Amino acid sequence: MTDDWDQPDPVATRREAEALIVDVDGYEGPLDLLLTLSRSQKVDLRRISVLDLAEQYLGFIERARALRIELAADYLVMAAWLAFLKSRLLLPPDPSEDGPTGAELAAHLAWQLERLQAMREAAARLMGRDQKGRDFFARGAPEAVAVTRKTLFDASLIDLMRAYARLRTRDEFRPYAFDRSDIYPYEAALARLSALLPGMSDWTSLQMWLPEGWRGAPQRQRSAIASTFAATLELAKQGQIELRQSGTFAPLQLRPKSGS
Amino acid sequence: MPDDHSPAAPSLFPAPPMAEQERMIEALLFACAEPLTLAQISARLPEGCDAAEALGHLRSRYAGRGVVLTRVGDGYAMRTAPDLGWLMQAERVETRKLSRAAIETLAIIAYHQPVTRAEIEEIRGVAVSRGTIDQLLEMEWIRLGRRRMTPGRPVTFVVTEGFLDHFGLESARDLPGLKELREAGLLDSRPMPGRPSDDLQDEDDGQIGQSELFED
Amino acid sequence: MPDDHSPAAPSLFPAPPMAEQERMIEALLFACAEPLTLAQISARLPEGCDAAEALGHLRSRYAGRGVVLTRVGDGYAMRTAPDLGWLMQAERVETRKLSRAAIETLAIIAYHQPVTRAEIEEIRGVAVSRGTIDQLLEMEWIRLGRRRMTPGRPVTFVVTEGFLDHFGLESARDLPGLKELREAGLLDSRPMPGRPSDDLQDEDDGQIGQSELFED
Repeated sequence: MTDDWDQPDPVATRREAEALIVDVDGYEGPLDLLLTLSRSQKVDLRRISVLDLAEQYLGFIERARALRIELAADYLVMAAWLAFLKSRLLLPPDPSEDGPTGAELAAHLAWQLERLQAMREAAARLMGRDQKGRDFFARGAPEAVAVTRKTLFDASLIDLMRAYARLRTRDEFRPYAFDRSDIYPYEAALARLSALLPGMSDWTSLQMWLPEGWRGAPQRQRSAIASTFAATLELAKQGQIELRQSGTFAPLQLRPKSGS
Repeated sequence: MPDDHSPAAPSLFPAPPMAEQERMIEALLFACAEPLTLAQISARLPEGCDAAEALGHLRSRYAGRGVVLTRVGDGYAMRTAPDLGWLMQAERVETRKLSRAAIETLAIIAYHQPVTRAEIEEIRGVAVSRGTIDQLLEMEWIRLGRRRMTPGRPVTFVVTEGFLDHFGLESARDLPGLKELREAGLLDSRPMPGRPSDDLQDEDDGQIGQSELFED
Repeated sequence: MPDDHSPAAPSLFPAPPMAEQERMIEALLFACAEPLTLAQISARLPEGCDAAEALGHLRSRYAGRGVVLTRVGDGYAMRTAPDLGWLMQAERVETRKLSRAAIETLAIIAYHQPVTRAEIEEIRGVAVSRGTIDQLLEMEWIRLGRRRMTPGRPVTFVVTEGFLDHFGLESARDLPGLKELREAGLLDSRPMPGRPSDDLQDEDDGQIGQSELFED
């Protein structure tokens, strides 16, 4: 079939796609791309047709999409905005709608492009100036006649800012330590329970064994119950006490094991 | 001083003759690689000297020579004449290559100062990448200006005397094309039509800052 | 000038006028770190120049000035006139970087002023030696602020005008906050995994701290 021969050369297609990727990478954002596209109009930026420019940009984005090139979000945001601008420019203004007119928005965009262009030219002119150490020179052998020796300590702003940043960064990485004032340690519960055990004889509720000052505030009480419960398990394991519970969620009771 | 013969503070010794004052300043400026301010020069001269006048004499003496007296911001320095740069090939110092983004950022700071990071990004249409500002600060070509009195009180950036010295500028007012850019309205900060308030406030502030820096 | 029309070696271009040769040597001797020999000077001038003669002219031009053309070994160099050596006496300064302890202490004072010694120690996590504070006081980068109205009435420290001047700041409140440091790439920390809220809080804290400190 000769049809196959009409298909575009896959290699050429791929090359074209790659060229576009390179191009998109080569632009510093949507504004830079717009400025580059605007050059094809070959007019003063003040007389540029923003409508044409919007068409070109949208066309560029379409091509990129057709080639399945991943575009950064800001390129798509600009495309959406230009599509909106295009509709404003094409449709007769709706008197009931407030907000800026298409012409105002277009003028602003043209001005932004002109400003970016102007800054690029200013940057080029700046770098084209005579520069110290390249076109003109400072004294090659600055004289510092030694007699009085004075040590001057120096630091630059960047040193200062880095020092502060370093301090604050270290703070962020300070190991997490929680507030221990409301925590009743397991070791304390075990020691307390062991000490009180000889004075007990019959079944008593676990609640009774909570230390003074740990029965009020719920947070403190929770911690004390947990620690004391853990301590009773340890003592039961050691064979010093017996534990019982009449049903699920019923109060836990304990007593010393006879013979211990 | 209107009258040289009755100095405000009586001194034990008369001030050296003007030609001698000129010699002293010549020696001082030759010895220093960095610019010296009028105050720094005066502080090193004997009492009763008129450093400003002596500097004027020195400047005309060196006009057209291989070494010239230049003004850098508030300071003065001796520098080789720019047309002789080719002779000093061996003395050239390779400065770190600046990226295009860094060069543009530098130009925007110079022409729009004091300028916030957000404004730089607005003008370039892209985020200022990590390290760009850092690099310019490290080269001591830019420094922090006053915080902007807008919500968030963002920091601003301005160019330094080191920047002026490097590019042979007497002051930020002498930036090439500054007047034309201003007249063309390209240094204004115009909010996007339909965007309200805090941008306008920004604009006012920006203009105050500009006039402070650029007007005499 | 003996004879400009018959140079020793025929050259495609005529040698520059003697006044121009003098300018060139002036610039060369100014910019070079080492003394230059006659041969070195000749090698760097355009063809057909008479370095010896130009040097002679230059030498008489500088006779009696604040800077003189002197012979150093085989070479020539510009040097301060011997009678003005005293002007350069204060010039001899040895610049050393501030120690890490000192720069950190200084940063804390700048960001948190007025701040007590105990607070500095709390932020740094280590004791601040007497010498560190003394050094900063001596450099006149910090000074004593008001006493804190807390038990013991501890002294506080604040930064000075000299500090602002050295770091090119208009005021301490122009220092970038934590968030801005991070945006500028000076703070590379990432939030710790699983602790995003904490990190945000930290950031806020920094800002609240700043505004509390600096609002008047």
